[in-house]
Amino acid sequence: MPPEPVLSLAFAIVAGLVLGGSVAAVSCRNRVHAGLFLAVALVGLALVFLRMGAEFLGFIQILVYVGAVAVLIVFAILLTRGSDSAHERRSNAPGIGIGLAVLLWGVLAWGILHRSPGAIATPSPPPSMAVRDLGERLLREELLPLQTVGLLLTAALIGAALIALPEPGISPRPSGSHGSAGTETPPSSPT
Amino acid sequence: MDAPDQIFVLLKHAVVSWFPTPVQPWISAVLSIGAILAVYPMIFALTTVIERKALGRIQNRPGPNRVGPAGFLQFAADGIKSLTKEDIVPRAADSVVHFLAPLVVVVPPLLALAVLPVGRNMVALDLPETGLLFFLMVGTAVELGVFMAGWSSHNKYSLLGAMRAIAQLLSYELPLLLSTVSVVMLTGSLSLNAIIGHQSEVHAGVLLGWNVFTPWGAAGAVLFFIAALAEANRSPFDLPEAESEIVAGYFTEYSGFKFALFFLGEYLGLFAVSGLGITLFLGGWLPPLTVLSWVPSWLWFFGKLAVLMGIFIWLRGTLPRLRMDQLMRFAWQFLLPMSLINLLVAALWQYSTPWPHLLRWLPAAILFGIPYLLYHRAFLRQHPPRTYRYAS
Amino acid sequence: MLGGGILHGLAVTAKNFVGSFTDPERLVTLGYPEERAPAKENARQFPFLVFDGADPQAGLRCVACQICEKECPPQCILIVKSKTKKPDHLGKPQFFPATFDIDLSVCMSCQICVEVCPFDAIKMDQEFELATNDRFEGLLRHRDQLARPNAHFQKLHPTDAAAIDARRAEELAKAAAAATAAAAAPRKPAPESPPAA
Amino acid sequence: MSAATLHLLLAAAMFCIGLAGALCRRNAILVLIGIELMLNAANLNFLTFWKYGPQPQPLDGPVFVLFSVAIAAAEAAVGLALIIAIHRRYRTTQLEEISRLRG
Amino acid sequence: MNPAAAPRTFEVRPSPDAADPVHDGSLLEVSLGPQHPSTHGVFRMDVVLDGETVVKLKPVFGYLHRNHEKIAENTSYLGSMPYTDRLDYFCSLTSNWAYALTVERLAGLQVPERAEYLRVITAELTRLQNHAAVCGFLLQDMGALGTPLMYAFRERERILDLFESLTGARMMCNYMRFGGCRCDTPPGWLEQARSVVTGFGAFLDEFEALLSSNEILLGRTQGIGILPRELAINAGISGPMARASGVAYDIRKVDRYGIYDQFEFRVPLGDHGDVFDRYMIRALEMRESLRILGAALQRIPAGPVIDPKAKLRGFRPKPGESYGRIESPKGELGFYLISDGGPNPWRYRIRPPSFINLTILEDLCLGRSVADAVVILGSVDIVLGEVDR
Repeated sequence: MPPEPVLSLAFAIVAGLVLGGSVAAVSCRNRVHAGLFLAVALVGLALVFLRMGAEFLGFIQILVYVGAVAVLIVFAILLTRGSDSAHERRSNAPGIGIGLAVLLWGVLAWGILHRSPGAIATPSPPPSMAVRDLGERLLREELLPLQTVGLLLTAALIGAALIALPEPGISPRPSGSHGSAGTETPPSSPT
Repeated sequence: MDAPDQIFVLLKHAVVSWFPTPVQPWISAVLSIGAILAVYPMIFALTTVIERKALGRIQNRPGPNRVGPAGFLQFAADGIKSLTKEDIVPRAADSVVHFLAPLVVVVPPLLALAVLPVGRNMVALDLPETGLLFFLMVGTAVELGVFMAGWSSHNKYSLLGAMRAIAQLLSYELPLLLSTVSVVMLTGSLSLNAIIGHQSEVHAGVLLGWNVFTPWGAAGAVLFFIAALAEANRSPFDLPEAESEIVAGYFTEYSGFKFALFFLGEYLGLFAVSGLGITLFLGGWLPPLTVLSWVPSWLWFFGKLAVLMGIFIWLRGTLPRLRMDQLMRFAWQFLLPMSLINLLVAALWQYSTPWPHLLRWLPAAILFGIPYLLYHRAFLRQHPPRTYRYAS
Repeated sequence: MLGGGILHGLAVTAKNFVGSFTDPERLVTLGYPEERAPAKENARQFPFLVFDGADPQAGLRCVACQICEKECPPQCILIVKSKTKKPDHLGKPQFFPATFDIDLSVCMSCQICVEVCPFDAIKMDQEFELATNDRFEGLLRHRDQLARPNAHFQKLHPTDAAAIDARRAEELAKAAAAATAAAAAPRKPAPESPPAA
Repeated sequence: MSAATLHLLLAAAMFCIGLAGALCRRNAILVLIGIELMLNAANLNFLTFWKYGPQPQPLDGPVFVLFSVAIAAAEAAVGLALIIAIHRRYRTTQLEEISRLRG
Repeated sequence: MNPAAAPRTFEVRPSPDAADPVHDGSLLEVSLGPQHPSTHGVFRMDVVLDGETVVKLKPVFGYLHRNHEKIAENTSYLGSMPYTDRLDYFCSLTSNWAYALTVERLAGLQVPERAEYLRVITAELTRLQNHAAVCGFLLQDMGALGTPLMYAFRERERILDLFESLTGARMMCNYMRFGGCRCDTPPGWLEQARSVVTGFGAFLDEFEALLSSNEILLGRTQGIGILPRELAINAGISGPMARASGVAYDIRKVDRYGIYDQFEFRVPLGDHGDVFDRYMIRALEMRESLRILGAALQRIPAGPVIDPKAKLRGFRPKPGESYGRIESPKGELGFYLISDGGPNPWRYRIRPPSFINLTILEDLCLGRSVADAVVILGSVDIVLGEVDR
């Protein structure tokens, strides 16, 4: 791969996608639009990953975040629709939150701009990420964390199903308590 | 011998070599994309006609037979009709989302089709590391489009349809993914070409090693295609668009060309997921027997696709629809455990390589047979055979 | 076994799929405008008026008795009796309809007008392709449009028509016999011919 | 400015947008959206350091991201389940209206 | 700008009653119909849904109200006959029969034996085609894409062909007359009918092979829309619906009108009263109808088809009242007539089985999903012509 220019057009586009999507996601008054913009931001982030050569992670990012998390979020918005007016009321003091965030970004940016050249001086050969290596790594060195994550996901699956189950009433909802073999579940399973 | 097999590859090379070197990758990409954009919608058009004719024959009627020879130009009439129809956007609809939804539904299946190898050396986008993952990732994006369509229409039927669709797609994604995992486990690669290559070893002199000829492959294929039917909203899992209940589901409020796009997207999704099933379990473009290898590889792929479509049409003409809770129960209580068992069977198959062949099938038979019997008993308990008495 | 019912169903549809190519008993559909089901003699669509001979005016059997107008359940018939009389097939002077309108958009093809007509003057046609762009005039049939020759009736309902024709011929013969008898006894006034029943 | 700096700035911006959303919004689901953005910013940071940083271990970043994605999925599932359960009881998803813990 | 041309805006009005769950958005109120693919005509169900579960259901009908009863009181006795065709337009011959039976009781007319046989034959053929079509529609509502319906219609076409050659019309037969039938069979009709009846048995076998053991169908219909026996009796449910709930009530057996006492047939009864039982009861009744038809086509005597005393015109029954009822394919179809000696009935009243069977729709659907509601409605077997009159 030829060395890429620092600020390419492609990067500008995907960064714009990420930032625009994020800003819209947190500022949209319409909650469903906010959820959809979150999906846009996450797709943008996946594109950033792809540009960095992390193909596998980029696809996982879309698979999990767009395919599952964003869909779940809009689904939850649908299920909880109409409880309040279609548009959410504004916070009393949005300024505080925004100010805090801007301040934080200023600090972070200052830190990055002043510290990073020293820290990241060595332009090493771009690392490659073979999926096979990743798998080897996960199943040999990181086996315990992997199992833990599997357990966590299983627990989350069952827990989510139990929490979301209605109190004994008329409407039977599908329970998801049958996928109980966590170790075989790949960590990317969208639940 | 290779000429008919490689005709499209050679043709593409010939065309590309006309151009100067710097633009050659671009020309190659354009040609591949153009081929996908031309071939699959064409198959879609033919499929709609054949499906309607076949359904007609199943129902003892001739089906469309007016436009063109034996009605085969019906798709053109339908296309013109949908293009010239008024595009109605409900006033209460969220017009931007309403406009984008059909695009979000159509584009992902097209992307997914790009990574499918349709013949020897014939794949538009070869991802040696992550081909399968790309496919699955692209498939999930459809959910968002469906949601957008259902929500933006501001129609209760659309909303119900979208909620059904999302619940269904999310639940069936899991068995779909898990049944592909067994193939990945045994192939050791996410590359679709490698998966096909892995199936090309010859058994008993004539039979090729399609995954479907192994216990885990057969079960995986069945599970995969059941989940695929659900992912593609095909009967008997067509609840999101159940016309007898919620009119047309999430695309109730679409008309004209946008409606046609939904239709197209649905069929492209069906092709894509069937193509994946062919690649994973049915040997991709490989022939079943070595003596048949003179038939061009791409013919095998599209032939298999046609056979699968025929089966899907047949199922559609026969089966009533499930109910929502049954659909979910089927996914979580049958498909998911079975696909987990299938993973186990695949692992056993892998580690029992030195055993004699029949003995290798034994654990699979036991592991699938016992749950099957249990399900059978549970079903009989729920639905015991009924007898009817007569008034005296 | 679980799944067996579905396989049974698949077998049935497969049988029907093949059967629709091989077994004409299964593929019952007709390609309508080109192919038509054979007309059934009893079939009825909308009424028409029968006339004898060549002239629809002179031969019209209707005597404007207005029974059908009265009996018609949806009241779709309008008859205006003529001021003058014209001879019927027996030569007897009868009124005739100056106006005889049937609004086919109201008519419900019940055939009661045919049943109650004592003169066999109104019968059911089998034409059904009456679609028109004109909602009001288009389906309002006037006397001259309604008049059809007896041959038409004979073609549509041969059994019925043969019986009626025979009866009418008999009446005619009886009337002719009465006329010759009357001619033989010129002094006496001509006897009334029996009413056509 | 290097590519690493750019990516880090992007991640920082994303994080701060998420933070602002989580702080300002009053709807539970929208707060969750903000949190998701913050998590993703962290993922981007991991990958940036993996790609452009010194590499003691070749796959540290991706492994971290993988685990983080898995945990984020679990978090989203549980969080949304909680929100739906709360909504079922209180008929609202506005955070300040959910003021009691006992139903 | 012209104010009329200004775009109308739709705004969400504040709810009139904040406590009403429909307005606070947790429940969804859907109006299924009157233009909905599976409400079997212009019928509407106002459904309140929690998710997909029906928590309230209000049947709304009257879209096809034609003022039939009042029109009949202003029309001659004969003139109402074609209108009875349009009550239950799937089964015009049984409606004819019920009306003719009532008028015959009013006027004391005798029906010749051949006419009685013809009535039994046409009524049982009607039952066959109605039950076949209903089973087909039920499965259509379940999403079987019309395949069973098309098979049912294939057979129904053959029966309708018989009707056409006998009565002149396929659906609006207008065949019965007071004191008999309008006309005798055309030559060859009885043989044709025999062959149709023979073929129908094969169709039934095929139909049951296609569906009766289908796991999806069992799952969709068993235990759904259970109508308890007591409710069926209390609500006045009749026909296959009542029999599926175990109520042994078949007017052919109870009243023995016509010549049904000369035929041997059984009345199938269900024990569960769910959708599957209603479907199976209809399937079994078709088999019993085939038995009746076989016997009737064998034994039909020669003779006149109408009472010679019956007058077509100037029909004025003596003052009095009468109630006639028959077992129509949908249930107990009754006509109540009061004559004041005039040419028109003074009072004319119908007891429509579809309408009365429909009254318990909400009881059957509550707590089930929309999909079930549609299937339950299909299993009730309504024809809106009869419901709305």
